[in-house]
Amino acid sequence: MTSAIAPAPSGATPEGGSGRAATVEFVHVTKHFDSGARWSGTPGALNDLSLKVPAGRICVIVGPSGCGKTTSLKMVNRLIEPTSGQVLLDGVDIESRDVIDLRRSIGYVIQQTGLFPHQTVIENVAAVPRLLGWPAAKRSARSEELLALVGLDPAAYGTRYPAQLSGGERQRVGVARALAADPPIMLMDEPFGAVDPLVRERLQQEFLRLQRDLAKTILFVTHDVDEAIRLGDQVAVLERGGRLAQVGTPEEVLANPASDFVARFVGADRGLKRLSLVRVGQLRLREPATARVGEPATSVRDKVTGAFPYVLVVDDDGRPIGCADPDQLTGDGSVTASGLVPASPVLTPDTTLRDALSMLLTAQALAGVVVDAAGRATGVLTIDEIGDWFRMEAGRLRAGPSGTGMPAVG
Amino acid sequence: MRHFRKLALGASLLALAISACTTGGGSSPIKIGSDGFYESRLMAEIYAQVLEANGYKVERNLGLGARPVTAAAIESGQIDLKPEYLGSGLGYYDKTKPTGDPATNKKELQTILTGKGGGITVLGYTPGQDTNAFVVRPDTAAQFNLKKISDLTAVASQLTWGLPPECIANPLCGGALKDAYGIDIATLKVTPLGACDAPIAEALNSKAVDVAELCSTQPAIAQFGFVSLEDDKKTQPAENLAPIVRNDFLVKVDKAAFSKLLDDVSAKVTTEVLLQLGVEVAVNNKDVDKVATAWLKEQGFIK
Amino acid sequence: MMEGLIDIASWLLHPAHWSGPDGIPARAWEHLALSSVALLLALLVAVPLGLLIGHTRRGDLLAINLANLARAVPSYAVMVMALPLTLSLDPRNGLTIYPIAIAMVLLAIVPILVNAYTGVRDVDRELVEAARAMGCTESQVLRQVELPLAIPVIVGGIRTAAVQVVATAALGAILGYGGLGRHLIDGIARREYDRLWAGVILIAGLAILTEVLFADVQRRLTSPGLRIARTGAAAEASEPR
Amino acid sequence: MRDKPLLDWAWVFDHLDDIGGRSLQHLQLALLAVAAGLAISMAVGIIVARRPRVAAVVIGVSGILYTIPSIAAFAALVPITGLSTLTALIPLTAYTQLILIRNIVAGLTGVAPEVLETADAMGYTPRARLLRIELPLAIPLIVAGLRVASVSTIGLVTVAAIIGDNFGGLGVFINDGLRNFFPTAVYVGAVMSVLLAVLVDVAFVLLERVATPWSRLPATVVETGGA
Repeated sequence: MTSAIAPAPSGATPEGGSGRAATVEFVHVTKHFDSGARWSGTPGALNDLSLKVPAGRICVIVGPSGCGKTTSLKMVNRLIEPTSGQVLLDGVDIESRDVIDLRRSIGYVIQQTGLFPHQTVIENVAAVPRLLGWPAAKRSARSEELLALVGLDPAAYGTRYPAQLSGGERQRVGVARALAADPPIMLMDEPFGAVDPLVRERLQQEFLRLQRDLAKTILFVTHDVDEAIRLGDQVAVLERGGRLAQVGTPEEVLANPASDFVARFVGADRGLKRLSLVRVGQLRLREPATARVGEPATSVRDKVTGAFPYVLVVDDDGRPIGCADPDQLTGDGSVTASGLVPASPVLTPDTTLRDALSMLLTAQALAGVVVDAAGRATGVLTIDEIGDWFRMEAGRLRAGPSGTGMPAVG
Repeated sequence: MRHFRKLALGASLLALAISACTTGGGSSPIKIGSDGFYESRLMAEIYAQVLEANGYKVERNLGLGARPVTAAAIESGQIDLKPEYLGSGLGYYDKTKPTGDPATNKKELQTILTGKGGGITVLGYTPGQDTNAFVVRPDTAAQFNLKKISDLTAVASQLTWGLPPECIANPLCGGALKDAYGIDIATLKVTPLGACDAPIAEALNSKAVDVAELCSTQPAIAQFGFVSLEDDKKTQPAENLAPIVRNDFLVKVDKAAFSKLLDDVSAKVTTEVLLQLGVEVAVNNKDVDKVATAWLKEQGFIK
Repeated sequence: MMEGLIDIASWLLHPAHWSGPDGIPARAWEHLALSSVALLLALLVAVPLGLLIGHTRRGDLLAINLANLARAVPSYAVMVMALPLTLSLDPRNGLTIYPIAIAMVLLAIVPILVNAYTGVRDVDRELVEAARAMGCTESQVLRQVELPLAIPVIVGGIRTAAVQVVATAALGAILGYGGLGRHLIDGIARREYDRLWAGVILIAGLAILTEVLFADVQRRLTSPGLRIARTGAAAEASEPR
Repeated sequence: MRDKPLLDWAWVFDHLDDIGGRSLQHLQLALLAVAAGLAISMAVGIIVARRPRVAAVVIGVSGILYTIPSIAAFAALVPITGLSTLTALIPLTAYTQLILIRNIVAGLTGVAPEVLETADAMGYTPRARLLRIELPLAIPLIVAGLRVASVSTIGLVTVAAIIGDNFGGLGVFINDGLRNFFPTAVYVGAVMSVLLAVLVDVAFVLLERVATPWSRLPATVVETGGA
């Protein structure tokens, strides 16, 4: 996949600053739509928003309906002009930029995709390059490359019309179109809001994978807290009336909600949500007592420690077969493959703690086996360790912000 | 303008519309119709007002397009009376019959109408008449020295003609020009325009056409100073006006008194009167009913 | 009834009625010439105006309501009102051509204008905003997004206008223009009902032909992407993998 | 016409009674035709709405009616239906069919399938579903059709003057004005036609507002995507 992304063509981002990513900064931005009404009464209004998004990071703007999150997004590409305040890209006020050039250097993806129904998939993806006057050959090469990047076969999908695509496919094309001119900034307004949960999760994973390679500055609007904490490097919570309630890393927002509103908004299950931010691989895992079939039972029994009072039986390649209760390893016999408790649940380093916990509870097990990509057992995760992590995190957060380089402005 | 409201009201009742075809009833009103152009309306209005002044109930159904509609209307009994031009009325039924003598025309028309719609009677005709006339502008008349229709024969192809669409098929128009004057309109530059209407007069005046068929009483002739060419071969029939009435209406009234009433009025309508009243309507834009009332009062027929 | 139909058919089939300046081909040609010129002039005025109003939404309420109310002005009255002016400008064409042409242009402007406006207005705002967001200039938004998406509606308006003009151009015969209306008006004047009805049938036939032709144009000009979207013939697409 | 004033106000004031009477007659004839047209097209529209092929044929036929020149239609009916309101009504009603049927069918078929499904699921009978769900939701399109149909009909009534003063409404002014080259009458006829059209149009707009209270909610959607 990585090899599929060509470097940004030099003409693509004429004034895009860094060329690959740019900082986005809101400085005291206020917007009201109806001068007659009080600002707080109008849905979509913004009240003195200050927010800085570092280059190459994903900032998720989250909040209830009418809190102004879409408004803030549309101010970046000047679909909406602020009543007061400034929006800076790489420190430059966007008011000073030509609006057309500005927009051509910002990708835009919306829930309804905004795909042009009268144009084929290829034509849709090539829309901005065409506006930028790229030659036809370069346009179609870029379109095909992008379709492949978002997981659509250009040969099969290129000549279709949007009406011939599924919801998920349309979203992929929408993302490909926004990426076409390799813009340093992407604005995404609930891009995965209209697809079913399974597709959404897959799209989210692919989105994160893409972002690892592309490192765009992304402003992402959603009303889904889970999506926000899953995708955001930074989460900005807006409350009704367009006021910034809190900004910080997902951990900070979940662990220390700045107000009752934020606490309510992120939900009573915010503890569980925090678990979803951490992956099994990030914890120091316990080494289990392992044994191969045929090993003498006595030597195995001695390896067992208190925290995981079982023996993990693995095959010759180190892949788990099952667990054995050391007490049942009788006398001087050897370890056999029969009579083992299945080695469930099996976790990977990528599994989130939340999923791991859920799997443990479902399996009614106190521990799960963690395997690497080849399926070899690398350790075990116990419920106790999850609790330990929580205690440790609480102490760390009390000591101060996590220092991810994202000052909470505002 | 009473009849408007009455009929407007009637228009809102579909049922009434369907029953409009029935006739009869002891004190049933007389239904008077007319063609679309002002002179026919004017005469219909004159007869209507005289009848009203003498106790008859009148229902007006004026402005019925052209003769094909009015002829069908009186034959089917949808109207009882209409003013008719003796020559054209006769020509409508038999193109060969009309002559220059009004009495002959009346007799022939009566013969035909006796067999139409259960019998229709032609009452006494006016001394005045309104014939079709071929008319040119003064400058054209001077240029080609035109005084009578036969003067046109030699220069016919140099002129643009404004003629009614039916002219070519009408023996009194295309037929007369061809047979009596040797002018074959099929070979000429012709702009088809309704005769006697204002647009044809305006077209003549603005030089869109050079020769036009107008009506001899049309005020535009005097208004624009047109030259009416003499029908030197006497092709145009006598076009005196007479009311024609359905017999099934006449049997319900005192026929002699009814006839005398209208005959007395008709006797006063000279060509002068037609011209003078025409100016009132078509030039001074007075309403037909008011012009009729004023004239009837002046003549002492109504108070 | 039957006799009448036979009369009309024999009138239509009579060879003499198919030649000369009063023949059906010549009259049909005049009819089409007038209709095409009027439609073309109406297009030149109404399409740009409708697109502009639809795109900017400026004065749309006024313009569209005015256009709709113009339907209440009879074409015949338009001719009559235009006549004094046109006669004084040009005695010849001012009588037979300009009044009917003006009436037909006005007749055609209304549906074209209303549909051009409606077509553009009804383009999904999301799409227009998406186009703006990717840096389309206003004229690019109009030309590349609004116009192609509005094409079916715009051509629908042109189609209605064309049919109305062809059916109504018969009025020209009242003020001496040719066209198939000649047969109709002459038929009434001469009490030749076969000629009258032949005229009616020819005009109606021409109008239906116009309808069919423009329906085809409409289909051809509509992007296949829109046709698929509209007919719902989209293949039941499955999520990839 | 040149030597006459464009508008002879004295004549206008002299004929206010007449203008009022003819306008009323004009309006009545137009509304009668539209009402008859609505009754017919409603019946036809409801029958064909769920049968797309039949609907296509019916709309095609009503389109053919539309192509018959109006003068001919009025003139041709005189021998059959006489000098009656019916003669004026038949062509006027026929001309409303194309637009009305098209809009009624579009309105009825345009109701969202999930709404219909919900109604069915709640136990609506087909008749109740039609009367309480489909027709109310089709009102905006039906009224849109009625607006165009009535304004066009108001324009067409003038042509009915060919069958006599009693049927042409304001068309009689236009005809007289043409015959006598009296521009005032033509302008009065045309202007009053437009005024009647405005009146009817506004009436329909108000009617639609009253009939569809749900569509009057203030539009508050500022953001997209539910934010």
